[in-house]
Amino acid sequence: MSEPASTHHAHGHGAHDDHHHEENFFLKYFWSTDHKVIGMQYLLTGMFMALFGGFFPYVFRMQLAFPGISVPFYGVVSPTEYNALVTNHGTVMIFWVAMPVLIAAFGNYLIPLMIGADDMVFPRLNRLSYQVFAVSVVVIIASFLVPQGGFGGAWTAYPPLSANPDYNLTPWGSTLWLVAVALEFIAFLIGGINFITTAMNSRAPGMRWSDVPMVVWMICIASILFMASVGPLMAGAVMLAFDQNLGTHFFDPKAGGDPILWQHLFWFFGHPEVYVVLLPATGIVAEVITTFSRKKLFGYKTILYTAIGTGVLSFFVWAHHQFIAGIDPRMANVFTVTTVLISIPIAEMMFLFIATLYGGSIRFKTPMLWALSFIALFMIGGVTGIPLGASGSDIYLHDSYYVIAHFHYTFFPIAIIGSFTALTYWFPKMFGRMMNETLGQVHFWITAIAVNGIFIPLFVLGAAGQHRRIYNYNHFAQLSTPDLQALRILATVSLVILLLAQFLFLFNFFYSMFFGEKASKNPWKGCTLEWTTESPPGHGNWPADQLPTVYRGPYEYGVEGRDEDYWPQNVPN
Amino acid sequence: MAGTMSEKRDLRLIHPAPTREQRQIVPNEVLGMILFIGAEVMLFAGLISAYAVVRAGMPADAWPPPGQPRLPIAFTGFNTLLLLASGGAMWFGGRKFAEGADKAVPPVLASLGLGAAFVALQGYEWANLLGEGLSMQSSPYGSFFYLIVGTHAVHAVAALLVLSVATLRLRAGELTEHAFTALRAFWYFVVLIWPFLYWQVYL
Amino acid sequence: MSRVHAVWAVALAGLTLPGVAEACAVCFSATESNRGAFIGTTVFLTILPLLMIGSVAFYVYRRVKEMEATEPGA
Amino acid sequence: MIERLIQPVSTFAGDIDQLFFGIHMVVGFWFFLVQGMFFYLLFRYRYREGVPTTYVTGKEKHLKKWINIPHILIILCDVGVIFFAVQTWYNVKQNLPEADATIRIVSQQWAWSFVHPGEDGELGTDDDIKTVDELHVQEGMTYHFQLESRDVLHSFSVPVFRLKQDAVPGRVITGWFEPMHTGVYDIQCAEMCGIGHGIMGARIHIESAEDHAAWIASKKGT
Repeated sequence: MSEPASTHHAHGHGAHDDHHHEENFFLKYFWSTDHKVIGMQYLLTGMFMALFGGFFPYVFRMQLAFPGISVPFYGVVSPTEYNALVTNHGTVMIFWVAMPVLIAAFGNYLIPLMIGADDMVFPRLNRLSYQVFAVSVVVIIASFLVPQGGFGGAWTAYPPLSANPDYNLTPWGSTLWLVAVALEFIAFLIGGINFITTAMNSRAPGMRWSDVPMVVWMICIASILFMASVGPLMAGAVMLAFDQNLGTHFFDPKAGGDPILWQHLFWFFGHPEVYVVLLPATGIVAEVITTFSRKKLFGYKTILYTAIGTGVLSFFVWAHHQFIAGIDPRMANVFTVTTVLISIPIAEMMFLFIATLYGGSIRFKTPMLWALSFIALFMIGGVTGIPLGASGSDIYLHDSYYVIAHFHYTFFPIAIIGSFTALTYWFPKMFGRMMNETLGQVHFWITAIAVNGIFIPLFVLGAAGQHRRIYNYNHFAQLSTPDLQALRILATVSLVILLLAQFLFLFNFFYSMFFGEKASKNPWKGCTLEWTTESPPGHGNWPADQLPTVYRGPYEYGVEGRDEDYWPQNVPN
Repeated sequence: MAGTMSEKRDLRLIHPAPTREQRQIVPNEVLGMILFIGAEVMLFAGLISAYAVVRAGMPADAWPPPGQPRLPIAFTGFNTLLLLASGGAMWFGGRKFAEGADKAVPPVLASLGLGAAFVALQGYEWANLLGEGLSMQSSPYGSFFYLIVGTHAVHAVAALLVLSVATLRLRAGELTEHAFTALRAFWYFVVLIWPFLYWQVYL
Repeated sequence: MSRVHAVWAVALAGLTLPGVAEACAVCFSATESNRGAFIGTTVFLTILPLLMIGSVAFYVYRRVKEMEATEPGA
Repeated sequence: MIERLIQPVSTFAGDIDQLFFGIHMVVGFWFFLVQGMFFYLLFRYRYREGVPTTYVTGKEKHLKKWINIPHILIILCDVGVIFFAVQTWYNVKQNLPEADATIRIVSQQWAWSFVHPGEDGELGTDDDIKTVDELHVQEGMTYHFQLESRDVLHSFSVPVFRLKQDAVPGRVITGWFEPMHTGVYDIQCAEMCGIGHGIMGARIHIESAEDHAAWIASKKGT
């Protein structure tokens, strides 16, 4: 991608006119450079991968609740398969669901619309980004179909296990896994460059830094974090691939390599990655909360500073994943300090979101319910991070189910609730129709209650000393008690309920896409620019002569002395 | 539309006469390239960190490993000068661009020639070292040498290919100023990261 | 981040420094130079992206100021 | 809280349990306070016909203090958490009390082998006792362990001790523990180590002085 030499300029509409003739189906949906189509491609691919990655936990949780049974729709789970399932559940959910949906799909769809541009600044690079991503999807799925099956060395892929086929017994699966992850990174690297450049250079006339909607800021900060942290992991991935296939010994201690080195490079990326997906989700929540409480965001700039502070601190915390990994124990003290401190900007951000509700007029529509549940549930994930970041208690909790419960209480709100918030909120804009409110609320309540049924038992199991990635706890006398087994069954039953509830959503999604009630331009009465164009927006987003001009900030709700309780950004007075 | 009650607050919320024209703060191509180079710098930082860690983990007498060939410091030093000269020529081409796109073509061609010579000489050095028994598999020393220098070579070759195409467009007058700046920036990156790698790997 | 944060960060770093300065009792095996390299590269990898982001942000900030100064309307 | 789920059996287990409890009290207080505020605001400012919203920017001093005061209090809580966490960490991982005996723990795919000092109490002599998946220690003695791995990463985890340490091939990692009560407990591998990771368990037998001596004697000459 060393040639970003697209001569496309944000408002160079003349160049676009020849595109308006009828395009055939293939060109329109598979070869399009329109940011809306690419965003939709990312969205649908991400949803497909969510089904793929969501099926895995069903299989392995059934195995944990009822060890050795033949799981319906799957069969008996062997230890090899179990390892491959947990490994790829993590990988797929983070890299092929959270990243494409939160950053790529909504980043692509929303950034140009929210800043009043007709497209991304590098539309062809944007298309390339999706194409690389699509290849990575094929590769990760293919990694299950090769001899010896998918990679089962945990999503962190610690060598020497991941580096040597003699140890992991999946020579093909581990290489394909690595290739897929690397391709995916390239796709998001290209996408991130596009997002930042677009947000900086294509803003509508009059749009100042402080008029940019929060979600655009958050996606850009996340992209910067991603680009700044991904390099060392790419270096590590190349070294790991060479170890696997070329007979080098970068991570093999027998020949002078260093296995801790991979952890070093991996977590340097791995921890900022958490904030890479967190920030867009908080941005989405900020948009929805303001709209449905009819309130200006409480402390726009402070929220921005907390996001930047989180981003900066995220480079200082990563070694807390290695407290007991055999690193210098003195380093743990420094990283405990930074890890516990990162709670401050995040807590402050949550306070500000809650403060936004003060004095509002809150409408409990589906998107708002999702956004509020994000805050309520993410806080559980946030506070349970403290005992893990504190080195002393991490000695016990490390690699236990407490960790699993903790990060699912952060990642479930981020990846799943964040995506549902965005989908339900922008659905009218994307498809020009409203979703069914009743179905949406039923789906919300089942999901929001079931998720606690899954992960609260896991906190208890973790505190009782149950470790991760073990396919059958009956091998451990202290863990095979009936009480603990009951908790495992509770978690599994909740999971099955949660997964079944998603079919409600899928039905609602596809039914409403074609048969829903027609949506107006601005069904939620929002202030930001995407609501000023047609639903769904046409090619070029706005008619060429009606590109918006911005007169004020994005959240002017309830300004005194106006007839309407909202004041769109593009209305002069 | 605005009420009379709080005219003051309303006025404060309206920006004073937004500028109609829209301007790029940093040209698109240049900004995109800066971001890309930032990610690339981190890639090399990761490689160098890995190298430093493994090297420090070795006993002092095992690095470079006994029985393995030594890297040709002087030869590569000369090569480094070639690459720096190439960077200088590219910079000169950038200055000439202001006088006209076709004026920039000769210095850019010179830069490409010097760059190609650098890659060729490095390839010759690799062939020699392989012949003497230093390979990726022979020791971590060899692995890191080929990994780091090879990663740089991939960047250099890719940059040379893209720049060759760009030179054709430059001669035809099709290359925009900003695209040219972005491409030159990438070449500067390839040139300037090399002395650092030379210092780390060879010295 | 506010000045309060910076003060706290320095104070806390001070609290933990004695622990850092002390010899490592439980890590007998890996060599001291290897541990030094881990700490060194940790600092390097952490500071480098922040420096790069900081300098690009500063460059952009200066460009914005420059453009505002030459803006015809302003 | 942990001690109700799983018995504390090492001298530092109680410290870690207390730290865990203390942190949960602090974060639990904030968690319920903030959730309470959250649900109160949701109820208080729900949509009601004809009630307009308040225009607030977040710069108002009397409102900002609701953010700033908790903010400072949280920093204070964090300092407390860090202090106790680092103290516990120091005792368990950085500090190394004088040992009464040293054992060697060797992990490999997918078994643990333990080398106990024999009657002479010294490791590396002829009367060393080697066992697989079975570790015998005496209560009230301070043990050093030397943790090694033959192939991939493993992690030596004894939940009742609240102790966990990764084993890294090519390194010998030293740590310590002092068992407090007799009994037989689980040892788990806590780091993904391949297909057999799920069955890589062992048992630790904590014995009284007499029982331990008897066990050593029974192993003599084997």
